[in-house]
Amino acid sequence: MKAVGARVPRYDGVAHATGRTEFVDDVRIPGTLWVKAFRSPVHSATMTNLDTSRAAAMKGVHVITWEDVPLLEYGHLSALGIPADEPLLAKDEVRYLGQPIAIVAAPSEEAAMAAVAAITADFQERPALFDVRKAFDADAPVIHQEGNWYTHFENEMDRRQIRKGNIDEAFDKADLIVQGVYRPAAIEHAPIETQVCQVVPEANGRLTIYSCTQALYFSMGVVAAHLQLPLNKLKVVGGTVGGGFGGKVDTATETMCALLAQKSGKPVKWRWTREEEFLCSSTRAPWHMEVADAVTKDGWILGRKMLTLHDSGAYSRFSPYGLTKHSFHHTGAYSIPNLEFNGYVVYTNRTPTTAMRGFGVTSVSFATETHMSRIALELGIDPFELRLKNANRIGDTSPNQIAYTDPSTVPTILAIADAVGHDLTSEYAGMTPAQRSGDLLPEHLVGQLGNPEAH
Amino acid sequence: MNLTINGVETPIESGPLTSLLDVLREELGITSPKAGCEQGGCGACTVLVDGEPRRSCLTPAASVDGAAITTVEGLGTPENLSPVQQAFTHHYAAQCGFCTSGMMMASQAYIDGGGTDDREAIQHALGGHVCRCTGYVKIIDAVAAVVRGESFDPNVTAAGTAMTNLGGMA
Amino acid sequence: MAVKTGRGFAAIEYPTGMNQNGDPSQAWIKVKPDGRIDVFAGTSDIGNGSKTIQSQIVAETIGVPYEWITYDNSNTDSSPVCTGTFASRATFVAGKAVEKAAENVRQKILEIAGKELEIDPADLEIIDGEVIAKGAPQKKISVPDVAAAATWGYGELLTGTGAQLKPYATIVEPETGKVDLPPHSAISYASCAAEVDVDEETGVVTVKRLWQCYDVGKSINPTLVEGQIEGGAVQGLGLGILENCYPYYPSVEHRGGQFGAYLVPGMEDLPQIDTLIIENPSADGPFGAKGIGEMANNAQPPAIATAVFDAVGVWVTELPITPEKVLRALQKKAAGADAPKRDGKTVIFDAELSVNAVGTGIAFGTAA
Amino acid sequence: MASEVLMPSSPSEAVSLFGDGAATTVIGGGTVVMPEITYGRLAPDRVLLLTNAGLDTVAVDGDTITIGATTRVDALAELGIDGLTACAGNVADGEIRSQATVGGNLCVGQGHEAPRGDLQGALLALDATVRSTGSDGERTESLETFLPHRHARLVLEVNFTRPAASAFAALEYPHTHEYTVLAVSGTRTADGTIRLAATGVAGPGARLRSAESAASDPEAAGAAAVNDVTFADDSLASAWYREQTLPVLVRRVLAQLEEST
Repeated sequence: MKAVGARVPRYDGVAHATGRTEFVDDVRIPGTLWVKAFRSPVHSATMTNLDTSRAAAMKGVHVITWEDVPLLEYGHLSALGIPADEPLLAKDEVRYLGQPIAIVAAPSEEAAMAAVAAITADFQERPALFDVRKAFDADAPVIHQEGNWYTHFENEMDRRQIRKGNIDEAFDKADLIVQGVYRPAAIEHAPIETQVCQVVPEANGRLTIYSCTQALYFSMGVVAAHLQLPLNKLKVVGGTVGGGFGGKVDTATETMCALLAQKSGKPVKWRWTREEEFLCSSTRAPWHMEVADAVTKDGWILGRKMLTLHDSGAYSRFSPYGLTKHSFHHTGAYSIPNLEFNGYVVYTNRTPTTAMRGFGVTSVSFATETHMSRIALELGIDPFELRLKNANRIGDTSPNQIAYTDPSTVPTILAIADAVGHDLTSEYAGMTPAQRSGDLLPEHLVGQLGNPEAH
Repeated sequence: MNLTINGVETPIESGPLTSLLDVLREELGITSPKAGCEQGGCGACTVLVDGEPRRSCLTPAASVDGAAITTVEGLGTPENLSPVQQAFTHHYAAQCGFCTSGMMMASQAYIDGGGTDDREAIQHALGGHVCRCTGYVKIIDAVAAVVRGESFDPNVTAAGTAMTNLGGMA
Repeated sequence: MAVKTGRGFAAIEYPTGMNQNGDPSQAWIKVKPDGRIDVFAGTSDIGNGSKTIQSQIVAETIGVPYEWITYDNSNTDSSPVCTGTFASRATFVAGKAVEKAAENVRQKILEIAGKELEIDPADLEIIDGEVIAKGAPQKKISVPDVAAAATWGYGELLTGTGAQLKPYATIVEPETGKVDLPPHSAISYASCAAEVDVDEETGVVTVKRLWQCYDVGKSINPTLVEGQIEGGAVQGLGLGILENCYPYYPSVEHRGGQFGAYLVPGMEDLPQIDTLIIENPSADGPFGAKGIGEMANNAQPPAIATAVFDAVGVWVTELPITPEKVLRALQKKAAGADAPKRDGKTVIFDAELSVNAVGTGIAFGTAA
Repeated sequence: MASEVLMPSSPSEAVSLFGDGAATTVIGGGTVVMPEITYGRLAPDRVLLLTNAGLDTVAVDGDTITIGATTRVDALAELGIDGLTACAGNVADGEIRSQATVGGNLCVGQGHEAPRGDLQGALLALDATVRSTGSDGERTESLETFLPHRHARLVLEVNFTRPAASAFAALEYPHTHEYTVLAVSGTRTADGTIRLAATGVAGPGARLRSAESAASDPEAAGAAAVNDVTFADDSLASAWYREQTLPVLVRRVLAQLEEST
């Protein structure tokens, strides 16, 4: 029997259907302490007089604050040149509502809640910034010392740029320029399993970390960095996750639980409530995208200008990566030879945003495809045919000037046209993604052609 | 307090306001019902109380004293899957598996209550259960298959929906 | 009640594997003395089915039944590096690592089998758990017998490792975004049409139907492919008309902390979904597969937004397309205030949303 | 955890244990109170758990209907009153409806993210009376006068007369747990009197008296309705949106009542 291509039984199907799949919350370790967080009650403030002494004096309660973290700030994507900007636990500034400040472990959930309630701090609130469009204003509240947007792209540029062809010429030559604004919302990952972690201090000095992470090694690296431990001191147990969608790449609980396990010498467990998951966990970013396309009457897209503001929330996390990916795909499934893209990772006093299914591209697909529909209407051209005409083909080049080798834009469009019974003229109905020639290779697309065999 | 859990009479030591979910998971170690929200909003904790589907997170233990509770552990075993379990396996109705226990218990109640294989009726009956992975299609397929009495061996192959494979058109 | 129907269409592309690559996955495989296969990989199964897919890849590559595979991704002591389950990389990148490890195991099995059969391993193949001489099928030895021979006779461990890493594509021109290598390993493509009903009196949008076509490269497990596409479609529906952490964005007021207030799509919101797939194989993925998970919620929102326009003639470009936004747009249209601004050859939609209209520190394009 | 959990086994015992209601938390089905306890927002000292209190009787005497406080929401459908059936059917999902009680739904406080008290509108439109107990003993009053002090009282039963016609319209706003974003209930009595009420507005459910006066003209009634209530923003909808759509729902209810003539 062939295994590939077959509808084999799901490897974990019977375990799921009998309720026997062991998720992190199902791991049972006697003597485990419950963990709860003291979080910022405000969006933006200077914090003083953090006092955990009353909580720490409670029976069986252990507390950690920023002072307990060997390496307070660790850049999760330092390998990609993205520096650290977020403390594991807030030290003197809080930049979003719900930011963790102190974490407690106690013999019961009720005791942990009581311990959190006994922690106090003073918050000198500042005006908060929520609208990315105002982040650049001279009088905008300033979120980070370096400003309100990320400044560490290559060569310390403060934005991600794409430039291709001659954008001014394209806009000059255009018959029509169509401009629009697109703003998809922040959304929750909303896995049914909330963030959950158990950490057990082992007799040999290792920490066993039961984690719902989507990335065992990534999370292990993050914990090891914060705790300044070699990897052989940690064992991350997981691989079975109750839904992730990108939100469980964040290492939201593991490091703090590891510190509490070290400090208390006892197993600890932190299961976020649904409210924490909804109100404090990272979200998909809200994006602000402005698109202007230079088009011809007969439906060619000569050039695109785009401005993207990626609402990163209070810290960078994976946003610079997401914006870069976004910029690489801002032409969508089409060949647009002249480009001017400027994108900023903008800080606001929101919950930090993170990866979610389609990271960086979900937003740009919404913007540019809705925009394509508008262009088709403005020009009075069939929306399928407009797309087929501009669809990327073998040998066309991406915004980064890399040749496409096997684009399937044309066949997927044709398949849907057929499925919905949308009639196409014969010129389009028989189209393939073959290299451009003839009518499909107008002058403005000649210069962008690349060699599909190059890589 | 006492509960008859999957046919076994069991004394309960938890307090009267402890949720049935915590009684099952924390006191008794029955971990198929999941704490997905503890607000009654997701359905991952649903169990049968005297045959009726109930959000165990919303149910004070004292309010079900003496009742018969059925969890997934009471449906079948890996060696002897119940029809609902077979169908969920066969149809890949579980992806991550976290909503699955609650979803199956609600499905069992729907089927026991004489539910039909009508898609909208199934959607309505299970409408309060959140699944973030599957898009619900295969869950509905699984429930409908049980209603229709379809038999299959989930250890051999999985079901599919009406997906058209156009092959390598490019 | 005035309910109008409309259709919209969108076509998208999506890169498989991490953008710019540089994301390793590794696997190792050992064979038990009875020929059963243990796979160790670090890929978390988040419901996507990577335990299943990777087991299928190993079974197919070695040539043994799927049921012979055990798959262990349970911890970092036994499993080698996997960058993680995201970026549609669990099949495409991590699956390639297990394929490579399995190929190495297959070679080991052939080596021992060659000694047992006294045939050059190059002339042997493994079919359904048996090592068979090409062209002489009567000459064969079962994989269990090979494993036993390796263990008890030759003192060898049948094992293999595999690693997949595409080099990081460096941006060599930060001013232009030019890269030195392809920043993607494969691109998947999809198209989607949506049909919606819009209640003109309340603004409520109902997605009735979605037609979707995906190029998946190779469908290693069609049921899992369907699951990704169906699940993605419903998340795309959520993006399109329901979900918002901040219902009054950019305000942060009234963020919902429960399923009753944060609107995840429910079972009753499910439209009819028609799915088509194309298998245009990728050069780098296992058996030609591309990633399918991530892109599965990208095509619906623009198709839905366009369908809403088709139904009632208003563009809502702030997601989600809530009843309130539709109603406001309809009122604006009724007041004749919805037309885009026209300035020479420029048509400006959504001018009121632009940074030009709201902020002063940065400007966009021709409306500056 | 509560130090004292009382489980009365009869209505009279419930009345006596409730007393003046001071510092007593009442649990009917648990759907409202249990999350508050789980989340640590409520740590009641004294709990009255009504499971066995015998308050779940439904008595139909001709056109007069009396339902006990712990009658389950889904049981309302069995009364065959179209508007009430539709309203009850709009509450959450089937599992919640089979656990949540009528009394709990009437007494629930203001939701901070979404409206609560879905049934209040339908029962206001039915001109229901409430028999309750509390600091000044038992009394029977209209639901409308009961609602403002609902938190301090224990509902014993709700009484209303079967209308000649009834109707319900809600915003069909799709989501998972189905709080009623905004809904209008209406009834017509045998003598032709129209009653209208809304839930999902600011505060508890409210009669739409201006709309009732204009009921013969649905457009005017819809327009008038917004004067009878105030609106609030929450996670599900803005005050503006509710104000825009209340007239639509009033018109739809009146149209349904007209159809059932």
